[in-house]
This record gives sequence, structure tokens and C-alpha cells, in this order.
Amino acid sequence: MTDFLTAAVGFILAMLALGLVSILRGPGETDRMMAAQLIGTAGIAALLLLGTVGLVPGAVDVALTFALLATFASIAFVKKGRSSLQADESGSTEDK
Amino acid sequence: MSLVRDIMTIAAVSAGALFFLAGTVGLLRFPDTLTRLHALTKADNLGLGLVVLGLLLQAGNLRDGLKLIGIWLLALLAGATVSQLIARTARQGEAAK
Amino acid sequence: MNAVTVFGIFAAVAVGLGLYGLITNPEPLRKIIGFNLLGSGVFLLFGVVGRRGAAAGIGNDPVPQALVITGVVVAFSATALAIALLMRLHQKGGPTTLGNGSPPSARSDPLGS
Amino acid sequence: MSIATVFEIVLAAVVLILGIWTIAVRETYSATVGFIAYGLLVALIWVRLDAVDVALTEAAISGGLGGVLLLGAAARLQDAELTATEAPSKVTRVSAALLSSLTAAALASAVLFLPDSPPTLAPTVAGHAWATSLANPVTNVLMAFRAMDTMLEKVVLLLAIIGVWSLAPDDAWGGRPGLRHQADPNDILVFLARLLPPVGIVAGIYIFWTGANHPGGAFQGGAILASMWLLTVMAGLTDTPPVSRRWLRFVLIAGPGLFLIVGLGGLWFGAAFLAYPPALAKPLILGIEVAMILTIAATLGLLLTGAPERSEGQ
Repeated sequence: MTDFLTAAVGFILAMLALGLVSILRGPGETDRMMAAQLIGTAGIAALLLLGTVGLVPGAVDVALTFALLATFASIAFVKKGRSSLQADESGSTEDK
Repeated sequence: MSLVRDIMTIAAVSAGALFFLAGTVGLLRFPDTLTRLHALTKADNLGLGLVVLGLLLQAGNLRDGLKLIGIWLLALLAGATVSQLIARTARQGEAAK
Repeated sequence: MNAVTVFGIFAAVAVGLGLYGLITNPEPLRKIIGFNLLGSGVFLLFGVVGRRGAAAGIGNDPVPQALVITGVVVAFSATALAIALLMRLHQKGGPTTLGNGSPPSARSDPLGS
Repeated sequence: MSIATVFEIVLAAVVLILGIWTIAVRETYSATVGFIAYGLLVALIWVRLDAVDVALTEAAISGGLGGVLLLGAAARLQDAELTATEAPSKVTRVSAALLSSLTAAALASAVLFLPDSPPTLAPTVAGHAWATSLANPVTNVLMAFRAMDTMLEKVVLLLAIIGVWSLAPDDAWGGRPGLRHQADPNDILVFLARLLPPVGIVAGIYIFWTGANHPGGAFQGGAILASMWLLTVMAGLTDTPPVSRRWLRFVLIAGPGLFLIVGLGGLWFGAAFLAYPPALAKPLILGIEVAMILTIAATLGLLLTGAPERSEGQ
């Protein structure tokens, strides 16, 4: 059981890494905004499994923190991305 | 009894891992932002749900179980709203170009 | 090979990476990121040493753990202050690079005024 | 090689690749995104090292809040960055690479050749847990055995916020930090900013409260509270308070202030500075922590919003 769950964490982590590579390479800035979202799901799954494997009950609380902070980071991505888009539109008149 | 539970856990976690695989394949293969977003949020949230389901069977008590479900619900809420926000920003970005 | 070895080597490499980024990246923001990476490697070294000191039913020596928690918060404060300084420099129209190309007068002006 | 070791190597490799990407990528914005991912995933390593308290701190403060801080700066500097093409010379790069690899190699060999009987303070900490009647050893160290460190760290936070505020332009002194965000009632962000903070506040208080006996505590809880507050600010539902407000300044000094008063009380009535009488230890520590979580949440939030930029009326 433990071996299976450890393998599952490893697998999900590998998926997370591949997804991150794809997102971070992504052509647009909107692609990068998904990074925190990806970690918010796959990272939580890995953490929950890890807590069960390593008999670390506190890992569930870390997952809870992840869920909240990853959401916060995603919102910040979107907000900053939007403001930089707007700055691009009206940049020439306002900047200097 | 515990053997049955273990088998169900293995089944659920494997199914969850499969959905993570599907989500990642989608991320790697789909061409533009909106379709990739679609692959990411739907498949991964389902994968997380299945992993949570598998771990629920191993949870020692009610409190731990409720916490697991609560985390999944939080992830769902975040996924639903954040993906909409990102999609809207992507569309605005296209319009601005 | 165990967790201590694997993560110990990882921590050492993270310190090296952070140091490299700190030296070679000309932009101050990148230097701040490099410094944070360096710091996280140092914290992990504490964690690895603490993991070896697991005893009395505690999985990781609590004293280094407490030191690292304090360190993380202090590092965050320092980062926030550094970024505030950088933002102010940017507002004043100063250069946001530390390259050799910028003339010395432009570099010292925002600080002097 | 066991499956656990393979997993650990995979984990270390994933985080390491993120670290390399963060350092090597061209655009600063991408580097900050990579750093957020790195900071969140390092928490997994800390869980694997059985240091859940640190994992919580690293995820919340270093990855979450710290990453967003860098991200905000990167977004603002984006236009300025275009002119910054000055790359260091090849000699600098090679010698920096040499120095960094030497440092890394020295540290790695130090880890590999650590003495066989590791020194540890864990039994000492466990043996003195009766003095506070708290079950979480890390909270015991932070709040009782090395309380001086924690108090001074609060002072560092306070100094940082004073430093950030003092960078305000003259006309904005005492004003509101950060930009004003407009609330669009049809925006889903506003919906999220109404729905999530109540849940997040409960979670933050839970993380704080459970810190007495399980991993958690005032820093981690405070970071979650700060992120929820900033979420409502970003959605435009609330505005940052002018920094000249008296209540705000009171909140900022409440944590270290109460800590100092209790410490002096220990000097007056008891054995030493910051000595708690064992019977009162738990209520005293809880009282300090309640004041601290408010101070930490306010300070972290204000550090993220930066120096005052608008005068009060704006």
C-alpha cells in the first residue's frame, strides 16, 4: 500500500513537472497564469498522498494552506497581468 | 475489510493519477490558451477529487475526512473562478492585439 | 541514499544556483530572487541537519525548525524592504539595472537627491 | 534503491529544474512565476523532512506572499526592463559559475560527511514540554525556550514596515499604500472575494489554534489572514487604510508590545526576562499569540502593498 501510494505521488509529481514545463514555456503571459492553478490541484494531491505515506498528519493542513495561497497567487497573476495589458494599451500616453 | 478498502483506495488513486495524466497530455498537446485551460482545470480537479476519495477510505476519523472534502471543495471553487478570470484576460489580450 | 543525502545535495545545489543568479543577473529584482533561492537552500540545510537529529518521538529537531521559521519571516521582511527601495528608485526614474554601461552620474543621482 | 528514494530524487529533480529555470530564464516576469512554483513545491520537501511547521511557513510566506510580492514588482518594472540588456561579461559568468559550483560542492561534501552521532536538542525540548503544557515542540521553542528570537523577529517586521513607509514621497506621507482597485460588480473576482475570505479566515484561525498541539501557529495563520485581506483589496471591496491611522499603528505594535510587557513582567515577578510561571504559561503564550497573529497579518499585508502612494483623500 505504502509503495503504491509513494509511486502515485511520484507519478503525479512528474505530471506536475511536465505540465509546468508546458505552461512556463507557453507563448503568452496568460499561459503562465495557470502555473499557480496547476500547483493548487496537483500539488495538493501530491501533498495529501505524501501525508498518508509518510504518516505526517499535518500535511493535510499544508494542503489547506496551499489551496488558499495558490488561489491568492492565481488572482495576483491575473490582476497583475491585466494591469500590464492595460498599461500596454495606454502606455505611450501615461508613462512619461 | 481493510483489504477491500485498500483495493478501493488503489482503484480511486489510480483513476485520479490517470486524470492528471490526461490533464498534462492536454496541456502539452492543445494549441491555444483557452483549450489548455480547459484541460488543466477540469481534468486536474477531477483527479484531485478521486485522490481525495481514495484517501477518505484511509482517513482515521470524521474530522480528517471532513477536512479532506473541504480542501477539495476549496480547490473546486478556486479552479472554477480562477479559470474564468484567466479566460477573460486571455480574450481581452486577444482583443487588444 | 536516503532523504538526508538527497535533499542535502539538493540544498547545496540550490545555494550554488542562488549565488550564481545573484552574481550574474544585472537586474536588481533578479538578484533579489537569486538571494531568496540562496536563502531557501540554506534553510533546507538546517532542515536536513535537523532531520538527522530526529529523536524522542520528534521527526525533526525542533530548535533548527524554529530558527528556520524565524529566518523565513526575516527574509521576507528584507525582501519587502528591498523591493520597496527598488520601486522608489523606479518611480524616481533611476536605472533599474546595476550594469557597467550606465553612467555613474545617473546611478548616484536618485540616491543623492 | 527503494521506491521512497526514487520518489525523493524525482521530487528534488523537479524542484531543482524549477530553480534553474528561475535563474536562467530571460524575462523577469517569468522568473517570478517560476519562483512562486519553486517556493510552493519546496514545501513538499519540508513535509518529506517531517518538518510540517516549516512547510507551512515556507508555503505561506516564502512561496505565497513572497512570490506575489516579487510578481507585483516585476509587473511594475516590465516597461523599464526592456532597456536593461546589459549582460555581464563572459569572464564574470565563468568565474561566478566556478565560485557557485565550488560553494555547492563544499556544502554537499559537508552534508555527506556529517558526523555519525548527530547532535540533537529534541530530547531536551521534549523533556521540558511540561513547562508550557503545549504539545507542539516547535511552538514551545518559538514561544518559550527561544522566545527572545521570536520577539526580536517581530521587531524586525516592525522595522521593515517603518523602512518601507519611510520611502513614501512627501505628498503621500501618511496616505494609503498601493493602487486603488475599482470593484466591478459583475466581475467574478468580486464574487470570489466575498466567498473565499470567510472560509480563509476560519482556516487561518484554525491553523493558528491548532499550533498549540499540532503543526501550525501565528506566522502561518497570520499569512493566510493577510492573503485574504489582500484578496478583498485586489477585488476593490476594501481599500488599504491610510498609514497615519492610530488604530493601525496600535495593531502593528500590539504583538511585540505585549511580548515585551510579558517579558518585563517575568523579570519583575519571576526569575528572568521572558520567564513564564508554569501555571500561567499556556494562557500567557496564547495571549501573546493572539496579539501576534493580528500584528503579523497586518504587517505582512502592508509589506506587500508597499509604500504609501496616495494622499488620504484620493
